[in-house]
Amino acid sequence: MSIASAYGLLGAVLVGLGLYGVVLQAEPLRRILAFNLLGGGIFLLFGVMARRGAGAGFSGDPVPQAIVITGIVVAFAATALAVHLLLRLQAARDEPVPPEEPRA
Amino acid sequence: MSGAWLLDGVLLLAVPAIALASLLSRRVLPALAAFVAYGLLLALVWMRLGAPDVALTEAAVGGGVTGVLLIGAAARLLMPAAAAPPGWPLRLLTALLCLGVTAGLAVAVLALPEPAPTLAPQAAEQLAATQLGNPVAGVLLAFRAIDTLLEAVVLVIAVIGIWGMAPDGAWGGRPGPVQPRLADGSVALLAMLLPPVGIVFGIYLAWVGADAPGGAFQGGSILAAMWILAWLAGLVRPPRIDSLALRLLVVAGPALFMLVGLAGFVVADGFMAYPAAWTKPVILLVEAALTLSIAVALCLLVAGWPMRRARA
Amino acid sequence: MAEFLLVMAACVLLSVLCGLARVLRGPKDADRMMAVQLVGSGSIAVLLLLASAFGDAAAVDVALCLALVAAFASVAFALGLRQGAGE
Amino acid sequence: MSVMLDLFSVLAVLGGCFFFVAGTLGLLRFPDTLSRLHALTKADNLGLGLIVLGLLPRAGSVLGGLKLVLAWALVLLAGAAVSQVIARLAGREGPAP
Repeated sequence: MSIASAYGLLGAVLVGLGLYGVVLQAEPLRRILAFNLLGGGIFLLFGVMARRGAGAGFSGDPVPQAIVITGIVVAFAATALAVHLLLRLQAARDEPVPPEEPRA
Repeated sequence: MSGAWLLDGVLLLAVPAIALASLLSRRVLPALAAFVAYGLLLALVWMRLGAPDVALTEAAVGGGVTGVLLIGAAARLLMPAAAAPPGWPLRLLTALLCLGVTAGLAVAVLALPEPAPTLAPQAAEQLAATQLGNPVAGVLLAFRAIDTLLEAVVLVIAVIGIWGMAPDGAWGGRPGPVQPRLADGSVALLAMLLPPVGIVFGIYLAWVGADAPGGAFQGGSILAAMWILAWLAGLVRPPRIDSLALRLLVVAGPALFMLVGLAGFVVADGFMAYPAAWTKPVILLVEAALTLSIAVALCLLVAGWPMRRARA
Repeated sequence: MAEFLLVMAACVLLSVLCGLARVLRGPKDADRMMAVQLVGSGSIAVLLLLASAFGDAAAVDVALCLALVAAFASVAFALGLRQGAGE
Repeated sequence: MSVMLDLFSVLAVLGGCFFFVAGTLGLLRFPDTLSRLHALTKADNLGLGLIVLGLLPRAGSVLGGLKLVLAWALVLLAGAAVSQVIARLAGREGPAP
């Protein structure tokens, strides 16, 4: 088995672990965390494809590597949105009465 | 190379173990500690896969900035009293499902075609035309520039989405909670000493990105981390979100990228095509603007929505 | 020589990872922070050893990046603990 | 000359590795938080420091060597600041068990 395949299996395991957390974790923040663990596994699978495509003097196929870089940043944007929604929900629960409208 | 195999073996066992630790820990803080360590180890894995560009991104964004975002949220969220964990039939069923997914992926990984399909030769062939030395930068800013553009736009949209959560009266105010200025000597000192080094390093990464591992995302996220550090220590305040300069900074990168792309219709072969003689300067200009916009957007994504009523 | 450096890298990584048991056992949050701190400096050591073994200059940049990020995360952790775990 | 330098590298890296292992053992075996902190700082400062020292002759260029030293300096700086915080936290969380 090549190194790339071994890391591919690692990616598969991480996806399974992350999925378990996303489905079963009770707290939303823990779920977001598990979603990020899952994402790490999926990115790793891309990395394996890139590694297997090494050639032409490059240590890996640059196309999947570039896709993973954008993927990591987009995953962060989604995580940030989810986390702030969670915080906003809590703030909304804390003040059930909507704040008064500012007089124009 | 038995030494390399030894290292790989340790990594292959350690990463799932730490993911498991993060999932199973009872409290959220240990889970987050494990998550940050997971990000650091994944950076090592990416190095072993021959992808230093991704390793830099994973370390800075995946481990660092995401970890800090989650830690900040955990500190502010009141965790509800632990609900009863789901019963064992449900847990067993989920475990089987996840095992099935893992098994399916594992089979797919082992059955990948040989020789592997690759775009590396094409990238190598065309790289000379971009005058860049780093193939990943070539893909990000030339061959698949449209992906990078859309990705930069996603960041802008996420910022707008988070700002949109502002309560009615707070629109236009400063985003995020007020960070008390640290009285604590050592951390405040670190927050003052680290950013100068980090800013130089972030700009260095963005600058060498054309020819060596690095680039706009990596440099931008290090710059963002340094601002967030100063913010957490109470040394700087975010600007009001109705500040025109801030808004221009957020959109500068994607806007310039789009303009360059549209200019391609006139001076080159089509959308996102660069004129041959100007390829590298144009790419560097776009990359500089993107670095700045990405850094500002990441800071705003961590800071959050304006909470306090804005003073007119 | 490269082989020796790689074996040393594996040793450092293995030892640091054993330290991670502290993340689970605690008992205090301070202990957990220490374990993460140790993983940070251990990973940096591994990257520097890899860089030297393979003559790969990029690994040194990644190590510097990790050094900054680990410091950043530790500070955030400390401040988060002060705010959150206090009550 | 090159043999001497290689020998120096081997010894320093071995020493660094030893301090990492010792630091981990301390982190796992020492009875209370503050003495564990003591063990950790040895691994951070001495372990990484010796490894950097050992790799310096192999750095190739002055800039490469400076980067190695910078990585160590960053870890030292962060370690010093964070250790203070950890110690204070440990104190606040109550006396050692």
